[in-house]
Amino acid sequence: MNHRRSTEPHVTRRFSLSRMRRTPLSRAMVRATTAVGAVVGLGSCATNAAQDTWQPKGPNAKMIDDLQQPIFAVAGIIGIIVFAAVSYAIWRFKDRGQPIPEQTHGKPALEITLTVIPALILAVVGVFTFRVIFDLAKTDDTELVINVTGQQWWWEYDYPAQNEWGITQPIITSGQLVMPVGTKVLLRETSRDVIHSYWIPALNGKRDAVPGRIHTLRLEADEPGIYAGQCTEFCGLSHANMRMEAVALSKEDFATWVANQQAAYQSPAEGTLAKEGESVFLNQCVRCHQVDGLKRPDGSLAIAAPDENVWSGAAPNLTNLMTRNTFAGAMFDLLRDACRDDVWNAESAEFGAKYLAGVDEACLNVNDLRAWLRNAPEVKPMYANPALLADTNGKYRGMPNLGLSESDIDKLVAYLLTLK
Amino acid sequence: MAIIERPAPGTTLVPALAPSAPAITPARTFGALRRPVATTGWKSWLFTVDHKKLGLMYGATALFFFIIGGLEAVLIRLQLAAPEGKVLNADLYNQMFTMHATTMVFLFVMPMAAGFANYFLPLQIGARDVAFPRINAFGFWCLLAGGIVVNLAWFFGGAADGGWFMYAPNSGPVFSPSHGVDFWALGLQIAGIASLTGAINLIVTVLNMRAPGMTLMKMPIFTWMITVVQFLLLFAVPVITVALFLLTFQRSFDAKFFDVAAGADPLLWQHLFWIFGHPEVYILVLPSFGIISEVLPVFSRKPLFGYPFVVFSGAAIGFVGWGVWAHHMFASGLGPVSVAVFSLATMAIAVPTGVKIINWTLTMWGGKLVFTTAMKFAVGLIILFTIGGLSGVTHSVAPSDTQQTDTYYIVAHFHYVLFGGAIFGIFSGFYYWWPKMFGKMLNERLGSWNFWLMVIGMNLTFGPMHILGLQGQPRRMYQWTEARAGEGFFNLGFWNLIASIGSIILTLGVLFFLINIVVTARSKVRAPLDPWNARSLEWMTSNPPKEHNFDSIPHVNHLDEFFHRKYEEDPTTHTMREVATAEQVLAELEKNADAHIHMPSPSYWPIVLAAGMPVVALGVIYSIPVAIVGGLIMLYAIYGWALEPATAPAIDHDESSSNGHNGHAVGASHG
Amino acid sequence: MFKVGSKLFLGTTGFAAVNLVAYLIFVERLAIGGVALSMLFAALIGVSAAVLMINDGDDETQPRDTALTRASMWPLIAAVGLVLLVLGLVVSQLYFIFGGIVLVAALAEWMVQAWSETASDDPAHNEFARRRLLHPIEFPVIATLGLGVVIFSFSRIMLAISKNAGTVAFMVLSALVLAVGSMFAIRPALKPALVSGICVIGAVGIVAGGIAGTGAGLRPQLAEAAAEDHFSHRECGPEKAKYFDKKAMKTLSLRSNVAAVIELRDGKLTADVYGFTRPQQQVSVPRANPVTFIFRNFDSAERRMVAYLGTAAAAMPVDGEMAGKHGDTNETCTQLIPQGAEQALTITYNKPSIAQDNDKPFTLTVAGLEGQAIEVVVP
Amino acid sequence: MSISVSGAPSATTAQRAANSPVQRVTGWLTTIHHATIGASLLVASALWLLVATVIGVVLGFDRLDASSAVVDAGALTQLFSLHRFALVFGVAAPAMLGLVVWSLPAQLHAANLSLSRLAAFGWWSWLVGSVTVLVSYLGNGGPGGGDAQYVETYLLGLGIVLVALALIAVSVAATVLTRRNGRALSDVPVGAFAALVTALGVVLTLPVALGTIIYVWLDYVNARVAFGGADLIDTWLGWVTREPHTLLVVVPALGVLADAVVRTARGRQPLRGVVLIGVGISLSVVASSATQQAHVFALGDTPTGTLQSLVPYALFNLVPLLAPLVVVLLSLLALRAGTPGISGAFVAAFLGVGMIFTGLVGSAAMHLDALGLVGTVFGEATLVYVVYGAVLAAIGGITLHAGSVTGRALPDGKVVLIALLGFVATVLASLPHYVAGFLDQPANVASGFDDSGLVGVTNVIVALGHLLMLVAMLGFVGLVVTSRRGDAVTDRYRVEQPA
Repeated sequence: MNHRRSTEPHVTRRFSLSRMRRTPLSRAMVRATTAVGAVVGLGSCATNAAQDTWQPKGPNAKMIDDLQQPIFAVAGIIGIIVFAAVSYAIWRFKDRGQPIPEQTHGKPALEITLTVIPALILAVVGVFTFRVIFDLAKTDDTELVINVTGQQWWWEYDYPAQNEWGITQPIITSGQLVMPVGTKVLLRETSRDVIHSYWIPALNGKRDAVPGRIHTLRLEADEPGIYAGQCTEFCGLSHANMRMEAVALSKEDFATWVANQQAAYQSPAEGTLAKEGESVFLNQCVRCHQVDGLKRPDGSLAIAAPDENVWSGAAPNLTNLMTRNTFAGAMFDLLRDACRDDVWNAESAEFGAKYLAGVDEACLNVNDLRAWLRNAPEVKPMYANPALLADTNGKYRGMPNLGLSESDIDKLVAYLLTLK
Repeated sequence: MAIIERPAPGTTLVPALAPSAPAITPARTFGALRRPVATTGWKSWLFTVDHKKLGLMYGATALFFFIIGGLEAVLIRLQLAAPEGKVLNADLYNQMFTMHATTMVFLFVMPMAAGFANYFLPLQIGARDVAFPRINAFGFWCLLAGGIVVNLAWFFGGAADGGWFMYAPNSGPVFSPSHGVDFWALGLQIAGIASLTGAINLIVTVLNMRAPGMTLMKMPIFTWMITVVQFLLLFAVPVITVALFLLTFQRSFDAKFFDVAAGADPLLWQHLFWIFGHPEVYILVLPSFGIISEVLPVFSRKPLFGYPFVVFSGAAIGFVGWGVWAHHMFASGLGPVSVAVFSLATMAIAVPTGVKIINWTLTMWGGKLVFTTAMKFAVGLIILFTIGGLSGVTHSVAPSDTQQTDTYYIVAHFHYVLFGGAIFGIFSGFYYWWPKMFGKMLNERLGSWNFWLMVIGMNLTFGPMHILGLQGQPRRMYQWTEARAGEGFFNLGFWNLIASIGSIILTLGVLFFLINIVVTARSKVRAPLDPWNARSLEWMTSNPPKEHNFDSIPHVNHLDEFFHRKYEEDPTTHTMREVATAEQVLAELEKNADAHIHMPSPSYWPIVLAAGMPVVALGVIYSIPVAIVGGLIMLYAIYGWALEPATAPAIDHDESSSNGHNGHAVGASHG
Repeated sequence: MFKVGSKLFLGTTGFAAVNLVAYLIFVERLAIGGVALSMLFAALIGVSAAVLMINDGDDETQPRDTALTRASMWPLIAAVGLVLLVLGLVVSQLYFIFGGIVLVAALAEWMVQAWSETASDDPAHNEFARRRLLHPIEFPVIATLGLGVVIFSFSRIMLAISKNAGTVAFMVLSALVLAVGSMFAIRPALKPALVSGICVIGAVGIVAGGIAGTGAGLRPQLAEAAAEDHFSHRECGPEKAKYFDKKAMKTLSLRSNVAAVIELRDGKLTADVYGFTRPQQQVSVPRANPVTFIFRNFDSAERRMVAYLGTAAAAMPVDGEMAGKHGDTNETCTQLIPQGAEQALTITYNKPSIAQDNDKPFTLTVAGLEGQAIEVVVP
Repeated sequence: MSISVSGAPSATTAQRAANSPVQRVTGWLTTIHHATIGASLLVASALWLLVATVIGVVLGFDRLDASSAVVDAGALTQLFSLHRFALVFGVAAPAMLGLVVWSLPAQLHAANLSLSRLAAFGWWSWLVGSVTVLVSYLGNGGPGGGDAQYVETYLLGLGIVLVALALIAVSVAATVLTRRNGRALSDVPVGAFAALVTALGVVLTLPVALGTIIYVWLDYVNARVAFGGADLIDTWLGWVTREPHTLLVVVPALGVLADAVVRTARGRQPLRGVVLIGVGISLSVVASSATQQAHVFALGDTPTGTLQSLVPYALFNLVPLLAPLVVVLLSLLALRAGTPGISGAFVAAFLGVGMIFTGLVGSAAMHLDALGLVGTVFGEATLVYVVYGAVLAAIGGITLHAGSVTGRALPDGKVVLIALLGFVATVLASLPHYVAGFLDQPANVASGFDDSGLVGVTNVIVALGHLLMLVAMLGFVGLVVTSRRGDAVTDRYRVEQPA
């Protein structure tokens, strides 16, 4: 379930009646009871949290996992030994009226032995750690390069032209990183404002995206599917809402996705609501949001100028928005819950097709999308408050409240649905 | 009071009642204000330079901030008990976790350790005061001023919201437009003065003012650990001060130290911060190690096992602690070589830490264990710190750390280290030393409640966080969403709820401690002179100690001198035989009491000087003229201070000087 | 009552009154002279009254003259301060401020000295009081000034000598400091005079070196760079690259945010982009974020890299102003660098590539090399 | 009563005795001893006299031929102005105040000046200030000068000089008022009384000049409209270098004469109170300063008009004349009453005061409209009279007090010779210009007048007169130096002060 702060109760009721009946707290209580019941089924990990770090789905994460499992085991064993020793001492040497013991000050031989043993254990651990550190840092066998730019509070991905993947023009997208399976993908991370951290637990550890620097992170997924992740370097107000998803597609599906991303822009048919939405978009949204190929009524290309309106100089590129499953920095799903679960839980063989189907009107999470268009800062904490713009020369940070009328929102939603 | 005139030797003395001080009238003054003379009432606290009073004030201040920080923690847990928490908004939540950490680290654990150190370090080494008593007072007031400045931001548009690590550039004025970060940076700079002056003061005290016969290797282990901490502070605080200074300049004067567009590298801040920040961890935890290294032998009736190993492992932690800061930055993109080096260094530091745990366990081994509350907390520390230490080892492995860092696993780890380690040690110290400080024993029954509720609450709060972290819940999120909570046993919802419930139990535990304080304070029962059958010098004086600590400075022959004055080993059976009671030992000391004792005099200047600093801070934030006013206050205080001799001349003590003793200082400290 | 002093003043006062009346009657009524004379009259009344009041000339009230004032350098320093202050009005504010500080400081010292000498009958105590009051200020200020001079002199030396000589000088100096410090440590009983003597010699040496260094001027490279104003901005002029610091590129910070290394080798221009194993002809960079390119010249001729930034407002060099108005071509470039040298260029592209209305992509080219270009793609 | 320092030997005494050259220099730099400060002022004024005489010679020779100019015409204006500045603020004022500072404590039997550090401050300020003025002249910054920066420097340097002199005067006044060791003001030596009068006069008038300078400077820096820029500086500030105001500066000369005559005559001063009043009359000049105007007497059309012109003229020009007149006359009376011997101090002081008187008379005459002397070299001559007279008096004063201050008296015979030489020099340097004034030789120019006949001769004589003054000064300096080298000479002036 996702963040819901709709101002319209009837909409809420229509879409998530069953969930809203229970408060989050009571729901958690129910869950707690089921969880206690599930202690028996400890082994079944399929229902663990989306960002479980112990379920590697790619070779990099597996490397880490293979390293850390024995270490956890060793640590556990040492812990048990210590507990046992302390417990024994507590039980055995409790004051039962025995005389005051001899005032011995220690046994150096024992001390040294007990110092050397942990040192040896750690030395062994160190050797393996060393190897994995350098293995993870390898970049010379990269197959696909993607530039990742962090910004408060979303991620921008751009794919440099790489003919072997059919990428002849640069592709720019946000929210969801789409990558082929079984491919060594190298992310070149940087940031436009503060430090963020890119983390898809199932695929690799995290790596900070630092402004002014380019850091690399290698991802490789074994199976098609969606892998959840989250920004893990505290980055301000909506740090909690800065999520991301890595979408692994089979190589064929990836080719399809690439082709679709590079397809020419299709303007909505004249007279439709969507066409009116396009003009609303041209009036309002295009100030910051680029839709590649979108033309103004006079035939000129509409070029967004976020650098003139947004402090960090960029806003998400909305070309083919409906091929993504999330919006607003992956804070919200574009898919309604049912459709979303359908995609997320799909078998790996079917996943590609389901993902590439994109978002249609029936599946659109219109509730959150409309709330977002109505007043973005209200549903996502941002510094879009004009009172706080003094330090940014009046430029916005995050999406401001556009003051759109309900009919404009209708039109925009209709238009956005055509972007796929 | 500066000179204590004692009756001639041979007169019997009631231990608890020091002779009441004669009225003092300063005959002349060099400064602008005459010396304060009050020996009772609030003035005697405000202007005191007595290390014991200052220690108590440190403690009281720290406890106050502990409650504040604890309430902040409870609010955080309430917010996170359920998904989409609505208790706090994002902005307030960010302030809350920033201030929780800041308060707990800088305003609770550090001052509390400083409090214990202030009170007991001179007692443990047989000194009458610290080396620089007025600087000591100044340090305390700086800490208080700093704490107030940091928290003042709550009332001036919001507290700091960048996390206690305050990473650049997120701490810049653009990303944190309120003045919270300004207050934070300036407040911590002021509080840092306390640490720095305290460090110098205690180091000099330890090096110069030990009782005759007390070699370094006969020094109580608590004093040893505090000494190591002071060296850490001495080198670490300047680093953070520089960083904070840069931050203040960045924010208040448009400097470009962390401005990426101007060519700066934001990692500079991280390096500066963690070069301070990692030794800081040991600064927080080593005093508690010292405390339980005192408590365990006392209640095991056995000396500390491998005293030299504990000392040197403490020192080793102090040294190696400087070479591991970058393990906080494994995900920052340092490059594999740096990561590998720091990974190994971090593993290396586990060895001396392990040595300590082994030695504590072996101290208990073969002993005669008495489970008072203090002992329970000490044993609790061994167990809980071991858990924290082992989880620490798991992320010394850098690749593993890249999965765990900035998740709740880390939160769990360092709370086991800092709550299970530092705070349990502090509580152990409370129960152990309360009779010494106040002459009354804390209630053991309530203490038991306190301990068990805290152990359970602590494990319920922070234990689940291991799971949360490994399930991928990042830190510093004002909300978590059900969409990624998962189902099954390891779902985030359940464990978040457990952690929140645990925090309530933990709060209850602390509440029992506060109740215990009140109950004890109202009780009329006075503590015996040596309630625990203790071993070190601080117990070789009255409860609470007299103003001048010792009637005569003891000569030290053993580690655990006090114990060895009470017990002797039967050479044939190798069993210990009591040869003297504590009262007898004390009476022996009093027989040879020093006649004239010169104690440092109270002074206005430390508090006036410290009071100028928040004014400067406010001025830097709001208006430079105000800063100038603050500067003038400080200048005035510096003058007053410089012009005032540390110890009032004998002529200031009219009563005593009239009876013919014109002040020959005996074994006293001046500073 | 009326002694000579008071008579004198009373007489003068009367005379001033006469003067005033006469002036008003005979000369003019409202001129400045009248005002001045009235003021004089009033002042003299005051002085006369004062003289009468203090009973001037009464034998018994006169104290015998015993107080001896001690020598003082503050009058001289105050005089110097006064002149500097006044000259500052004419020459520059710096002198004015400096003179003011000197004057105020000298007057303050003077006052304290005067006060302390009358504080009690005991000169030793007075001197003690003065020191307690002033040493907390004097010592830090003097030390700061002294250190400032030494540091400034040292910086002049380091700027004047060549880099290698600078390294050597630094090593020698630190070795000396170490040696002297060790000597003091080994022999703590050294005479204070010897210690201070060594320190003074060291300080004087450095200051002398600083003066010499100032006289010698900046080392040639720095002087050249300063003359061409390369400390403030970079232009595409015909400057030389001699002074360019070839090692600067090797710093971590600059290396880490390099979008691509552009290499010119055998007449071919290629981009080495981190992550790509093969050399690229196209570099994709994020919009609205400063990116750095390093240009390496392996060509035997001196070359410069030119970045075409499209029509105005599309991009701008990080440290430069936008040149020209909309539609104008916008370019920036590195300096001419010789074979084997390298140089960095930091650019922020604010508009995407598609915003180029003339279909000419952003490029990186090398001046004088036809047909070779690296395309910069801003998605 | 012998002169002795009461109390313990002061630190300054110890410093003065120090042998090491470095100690001597630092001792001098930090000195607050009246003798050292006074001597410094005297030596500096001697140096300025050197400058003044040299300029006088140059100007005199330049005026030989009115059709050609040795000195550049632009520089000539500056040179005239510098000459006046040198005479008044370089020579007369520091010499007189220096003499006072040097000898006053000895006269009062005091150990040192009161506010001695203030006096030291004044001396150093005067030194650097006068050097600043000199530099500004060299940079074409005097009145009428063209270099804006140097003009400002000139104004501000002059301001410093005025402040410095006022500070010394404050110290002097305070000394006389507070360090009489129990004596009434009427009982102090006339020299001390004259010092008080001078000091008060300086303190009262120089602030007026300082205020004017500040006004002129502000105007010069900002607009140059109200005060007319560099060209009119002299108009606004000239009064401080003109009689009768200069009388204020040289009043100590009267004191020297009065004291010297008593010692020479080895008797008492008859009508001592009248002498004191006579000296006090000089203060009337203060009024003329305050009005900052020259008061010319012209016959009016009506008696009232005539009276309106006469009264201020009499007040500002004739009354001040009384001061030297009374002192000279009473000194003659004292000589008659006592048993005079030959005395260098008396001769020099008498001649000096005479010269001053002559200058003042000339000044009074110049302000008679009927004579038409305003704007001629007559005015220059009056100043030379007064200043050289002051120099002569200073020689007398040094001779008079040398024994008590330094313990080494000067040989009387040689001083008399030098005084006579100085007298001749003074007369030569000024009297011809009185004559030339009647012949309408214009002041402050070296060309454009009829240089034939007597006028040409006067200029030559004037030049020679200045040269002679230089010789006299050098002679006296030599005398002082040799006397210091030789054995101690008993102070024959050391006599009981009149009670």
